[in-house]
Amino acid sequence: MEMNKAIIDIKNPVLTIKDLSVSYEKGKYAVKDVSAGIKKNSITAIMGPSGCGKSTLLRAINRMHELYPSIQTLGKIYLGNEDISAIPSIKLRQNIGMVFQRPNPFPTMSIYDNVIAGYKLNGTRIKKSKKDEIVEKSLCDVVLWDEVKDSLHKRGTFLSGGQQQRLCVARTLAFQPEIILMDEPTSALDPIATAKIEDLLVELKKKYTIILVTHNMTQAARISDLSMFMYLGELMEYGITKSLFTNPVNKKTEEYLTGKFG
Amino acid sequence: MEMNKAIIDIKNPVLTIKDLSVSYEKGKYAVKDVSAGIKKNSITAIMGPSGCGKSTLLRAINRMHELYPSIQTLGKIYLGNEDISAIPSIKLRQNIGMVFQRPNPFPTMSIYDNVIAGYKLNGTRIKKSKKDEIVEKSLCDVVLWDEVKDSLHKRGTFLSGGQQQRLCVARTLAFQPEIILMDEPTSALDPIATAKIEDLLVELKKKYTIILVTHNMTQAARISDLSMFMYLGELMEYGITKSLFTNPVNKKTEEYLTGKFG
Amino acid sequence: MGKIRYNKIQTNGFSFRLVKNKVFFCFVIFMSMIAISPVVFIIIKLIIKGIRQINLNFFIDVAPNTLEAMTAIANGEIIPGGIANGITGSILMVLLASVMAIPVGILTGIYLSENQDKIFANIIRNISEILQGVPSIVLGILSYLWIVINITKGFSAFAGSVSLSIMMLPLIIKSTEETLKMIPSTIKEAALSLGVPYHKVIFKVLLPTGLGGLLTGILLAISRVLGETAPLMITALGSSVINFDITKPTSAVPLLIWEFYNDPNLLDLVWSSSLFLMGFVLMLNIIVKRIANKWVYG
Amino acid sequence: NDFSQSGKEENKKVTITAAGATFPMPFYNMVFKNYTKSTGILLTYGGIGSGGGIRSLKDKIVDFGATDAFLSDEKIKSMPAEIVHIPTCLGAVVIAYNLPDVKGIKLTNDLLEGIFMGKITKWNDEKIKANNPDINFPDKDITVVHRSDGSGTTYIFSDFMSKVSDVWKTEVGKGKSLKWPCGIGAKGNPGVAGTIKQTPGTIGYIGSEYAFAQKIPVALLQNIAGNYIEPNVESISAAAKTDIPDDTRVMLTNSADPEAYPISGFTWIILYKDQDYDGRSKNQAMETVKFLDWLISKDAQDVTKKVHYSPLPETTVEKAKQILRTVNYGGEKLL
Amino acid sequence: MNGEKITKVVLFVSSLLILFLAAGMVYTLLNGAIPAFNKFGWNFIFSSEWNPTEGKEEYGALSFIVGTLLTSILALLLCIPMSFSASLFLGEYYKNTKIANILGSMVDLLAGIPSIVYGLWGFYVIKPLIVDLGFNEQGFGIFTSALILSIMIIPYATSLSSEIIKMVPNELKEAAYSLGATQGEVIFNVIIPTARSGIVASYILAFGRALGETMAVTMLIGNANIIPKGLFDTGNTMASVIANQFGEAEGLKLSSLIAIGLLLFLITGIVNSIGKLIINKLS
Ligand SMILES: Nc1ncnc2c1ncn2[C@@H]1O[C@H](COP(=O)(O)OP(=O)(O)OP(=O)(O)O)[C@@H](O)[C@H]1O
Ligand SMILES: Nc1ncnc2c1ncn2[C@@H]1O[C@H](COP(=O)(O)OP(=O)(O)OP(=O)(O)O)[C@@H](O)[C@H]1O
Ligand SMILES: [Mg+2]
Ligand SMILES: [Mg+2]
Repeated sequence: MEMNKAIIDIKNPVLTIKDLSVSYEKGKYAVKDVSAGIKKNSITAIMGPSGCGKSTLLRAINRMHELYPSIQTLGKIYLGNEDISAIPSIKLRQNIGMVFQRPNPFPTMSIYDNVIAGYKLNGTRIKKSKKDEIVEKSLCDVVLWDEVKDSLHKRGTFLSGGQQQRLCVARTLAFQPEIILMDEPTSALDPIATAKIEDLLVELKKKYTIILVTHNMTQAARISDLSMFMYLGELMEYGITKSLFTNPVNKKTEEYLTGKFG
Repeated sequence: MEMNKAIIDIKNPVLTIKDLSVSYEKGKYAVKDVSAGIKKNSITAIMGPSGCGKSTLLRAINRMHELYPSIQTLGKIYLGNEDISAIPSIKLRQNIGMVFQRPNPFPTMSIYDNVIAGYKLNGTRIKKSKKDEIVEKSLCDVVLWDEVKDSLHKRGTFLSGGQQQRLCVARTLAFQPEIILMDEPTSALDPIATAKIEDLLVELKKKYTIILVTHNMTQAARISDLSMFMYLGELMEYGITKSLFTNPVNKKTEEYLTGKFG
Repeated sequence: MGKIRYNKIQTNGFSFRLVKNKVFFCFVIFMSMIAISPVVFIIIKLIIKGIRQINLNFFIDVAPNTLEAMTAIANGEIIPGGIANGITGSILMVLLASVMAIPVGILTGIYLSENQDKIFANIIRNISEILQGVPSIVLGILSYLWIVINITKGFSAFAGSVSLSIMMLPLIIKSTEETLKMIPSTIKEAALSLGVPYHKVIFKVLLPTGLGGLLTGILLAISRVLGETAPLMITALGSSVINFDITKPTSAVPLLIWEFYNDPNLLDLVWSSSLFLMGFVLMLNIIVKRIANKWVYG
Repeated sequence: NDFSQSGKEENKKVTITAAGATFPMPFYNMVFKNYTKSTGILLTYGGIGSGGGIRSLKDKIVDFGATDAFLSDEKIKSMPAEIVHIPTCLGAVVIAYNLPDVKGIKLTNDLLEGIFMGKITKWNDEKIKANNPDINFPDKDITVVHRSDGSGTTYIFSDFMSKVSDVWKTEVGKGKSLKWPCGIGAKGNPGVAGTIKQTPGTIGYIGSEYAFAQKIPVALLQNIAGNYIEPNVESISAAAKTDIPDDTRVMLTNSADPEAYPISGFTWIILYKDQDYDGRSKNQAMETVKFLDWLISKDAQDVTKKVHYSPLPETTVEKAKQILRTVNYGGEKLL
Repeated sequence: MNGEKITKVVLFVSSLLILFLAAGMVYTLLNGAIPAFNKFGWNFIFSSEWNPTEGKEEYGALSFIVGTLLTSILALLLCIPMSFSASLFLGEYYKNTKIANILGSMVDLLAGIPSIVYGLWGFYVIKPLIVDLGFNEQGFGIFTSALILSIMIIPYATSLSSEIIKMVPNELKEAAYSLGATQGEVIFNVIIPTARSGIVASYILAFGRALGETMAVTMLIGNANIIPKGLFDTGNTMASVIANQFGEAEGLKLSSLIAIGLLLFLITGIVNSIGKLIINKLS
């Protein structure tokens, strides 16, 4: 089945994916030959039916698959001009932050420690004043500062789901990464918390580049600049969000957007 | 909130439920004041959103709740004219068979033994020829005989899900009960197996009375004669399936049938 | 086309972190190997030292006395005799212990699984867990005070098996309860809905369904007590002849090992009987694993 | 083999259970086995120490006990019923040691005291070297090995030590188990022997057979006459060349005989005089006494030398027979 | 109906039996220990004088209590690096792989080796090693027995803590990795803090095992009834003194040994209960 794929070309991409394939089991590809560039300071949404490989693609970008020896990855990804496989993974992951589907603050750490977890984890020594500064700045960035500033030394797990998720974003921001990967960051949240995160993302893209996996089409339409549509592991269509939603080129994309499946 | 309940009156019911209430925890009723008659040789479907008390109602009929001392049951149920609480539970349960959501043949028994499990487990002595007869008849009734007649002494758990479920029905039929209770008997099965069970039910109602809990509205519409709609433990509407589906009296019923919730 | 903007603060010193990571990994591998190396060393040692003695006589002769061993050593022969009195004694006592522990253990296990939340059941469960931690030598004392002094009026196989059976009890209770808890309640309800009385459901449906699990628990308990020495020293005492009278002193393989260990003339036998005992216990463990993989429900 | 033989005997029902001293165990093991072979009567013997033998008899859980230390009058009174002592052989407690390539160490009583009190801690101590000028001692710690359980062997040894050392007598004393000033404990004579054999630098006291059987070197001890004596059948027998009381309860340590090995002694079997207790059958009592009668007969006594014990002197055998004849079953004679 | 009742009664009675058994155990031990406690009072626990010489009899358990705690604590300390590594091997580095399966089986095998075989191996292999390494002259003592004990309790500590390490959710680990942590950093900052109480519980239970271990210790500790002056000194443990002296004890000594048994029973009971309490809180 050959389909007419429509893939936009991004100039000066901050990230370039080149012929990427990922397989969990031999011979079965969860992501097949995906190539695309990611635009700086934009929100790129990845959509597609369940199991189409969205998460898999996203996780390839910060080499998360390397943790599981059985997963095979082919193709290349470039951060700027540099092949990410040439960058030490611990460095790469600080440059490409990640926020997960379910809020996952470290349960044994306080809110304060959660924010500077990145430094704590790798044993970087920084001054208390510098730490305070980072914590305040990151929490302000995610609009959580006012809510938690009096309970910085309580456990992060006592927060509400939406607050926890913002805390996780703050944790990622603390390193000032270039790119932030987000895998359905609002799917475990209620509508009000979701709206807050969406506002936050729009705010964040001024400084960061965001790649967002989402099941929620209206969310993608609302906040993303560019959208990808994946199907059975392949990238079917990639373009400016507005034109993709109003005038999809690929037939599968159209069916998906009109609710025929998914 | 008082709602207009519409409950049909059944003449000469084989089973009569009278002001039945069941609570798992003190003060919280999973089934509230349900009264209804069940028509002989018919399929009565019980529908309603998840957690509305369908299973609870069904299990009250063969006094399954008695196993758990913390469950409290109020009201009466009559089998014909007899109060079921006056019938020894062993006898009652042989008269009111039950088929469960997931096929559950006894894993240590052969197909043959599974069918006559009721006799075997009770220690009832019957002649080998009589046993053979019961096994063949029951398996024929559930249209399984041709598929398994050459492997009667293999384990029942080697069968496919649909075959296992039919085996479980056969096990119930072996006693020739009056009433068969079924709690979502097809929800764990694929469409083909489901269709076979549905055909079977239609066939069985000639001899038995069937009460069927189902989540699947089209299934209820397809095979049931009478339908109940429950909501928050209460019986909202009970009537001829056709009229209930085309012209529901209760507002909640209508909302449910049109997919507004559930 | 922007150059990668590395962060200023944290990126230096990362190679040191990588080295640290590697070093810790190597430490883990190394210590893990150390942790399991005794198994290898012990087995090799037992085989090298003990295999020579293992022949038919080893299984059908009773333990030799010092003089016989001395004569054999002086003539450069292998030590005559075997551990038949120990093997028969071990079998006798373990069987007896099983006869006492298995029914009570299984019945109590059933009680616990049927009465999950009752206070009494909780008490019993806690007692059983405490029993599991009681040192075997203390059980030996108790069996001495109960059985040796009062019942058999002398060291006896029965006294030995009582101490072993108290060791087995909590293991069997626990495995029975766990096994039965794992059986889905729909199996139980299916039987009940056929009009089967409750006690028959337990014995004819639940127990057969959980048979694999029960068997695993029992075999594991047996393999635990087979190697017990301390409580037998002060209850069964030991015997130089084959004895099947449960009111009389009786030997056991670990008791013979203790005797052989104490008598350097019989040193060769200490290795072979240890090899035998360990081989037997390990075999039981392997069987248990097999059963656990194949039979246990779920 | 044993299996088939014992099955044929009609007497197989009777089992005689005994427990006690490990000191005479090599001798007992051997003669017991012989007796089982020829009569079919099962005999089991648990080497649990003399103390254990006495307690087992007191608890009435054995047919007879065995001890290397006779019971004091007071102890006899504390038993539930009257008991008798039957001597079975003579043995020696030897001082065994493990020093590679060193044989024939000569020890005086002073040296014994120094070593076992923990005052002499090195093998190349001047005092030891002075007494053994021909021997080249290594610079090694002395590790004393003693019994960790109660034992008649300990009793004989400490009885001797108390006779020859005042310091010992006041600070340690004599008994079946002691509060040891130094050293490590091992269970039973076999345990001590095994530990010595396996551990260079050790020294300890054990029943003679345990040393000879395992070729552990033993020290020559100086007796009252000043002679350095090697423990052997003759020197042990020599220790018994003295007046033996009718009830045979006597310690033979520190014998005045110039040829005698100083740490020698009887070992006894103890049993109730009236065998009708606790529902014992007469048959059981009869077989017990019959066996003991055989044990002091020439047949059995001849075996002693094979395992480095000495047979009872003729006169002692007579006395033992006398005692055995007093054993009865509710007044009925058994022999 | 009848069968039903009988079954209920039978099940209940057998559980009651367990209760009686436990009550009987406590009663018997208490009863047997009373003469010793009557005679020596608290001194029985706080005195290290163990003098069985007739006429001068005096019994205090302190040196055995100290010996027991010393060997068990030392064993625990020696065991921790090994079993901690093995549980990381099984629960993190090689989680669910074939090689972990093999290592896991070997660890289980350790639990299957009878105590007396450990003692034998310790006597003939470890003890000479200790002598050769010059730790002490004869090789017996606290350290030698603790070393063997530590090997014996590895499986108890390892199997439980590796299960608990396995249970640390992947999403937490991935969160840490995505912040640029190395595997070692993830282990120390995420896995260990999260699994901490479970790991602690598994060591407590292993410690409880070490307290009651008898034969291997008896064969290696030197059985000197004194408070050890150092790790390479000889000593004795509660279990071992019972094994050594119970056979011939009578009167006051017997009562004292039973009292030691009672103390051992109580100490292990408390230690195990604490361990189980933590585990039960986790689930
Ligand atoms: N750890 C894994 N092991 C094996 N197969 C996996 C694994 N994770 C995902 N897959 C398979 O890979 C394919 C793509 O999965 P992926 O999680 O990337 O889909 P997705 O688009 O994120 O779906 P969803 O919207 O449900 O999150 C699916 O077929 C899935 O079953
Ligand atoms: N064993 C139980 N203990 C406590 N509460 C229970 C139990 N079983 C059911 N409930 C509660 O009783 C109510 C009715 O449950 P029931 O299982 O009868 O619903 P249902 O209609 O069968 O739902 P579903 O369609 O999901 O099967 C629910 O609120 C449920 O949470
Ligand atoms: Mg996904
Ligand atoms: Mg339900």
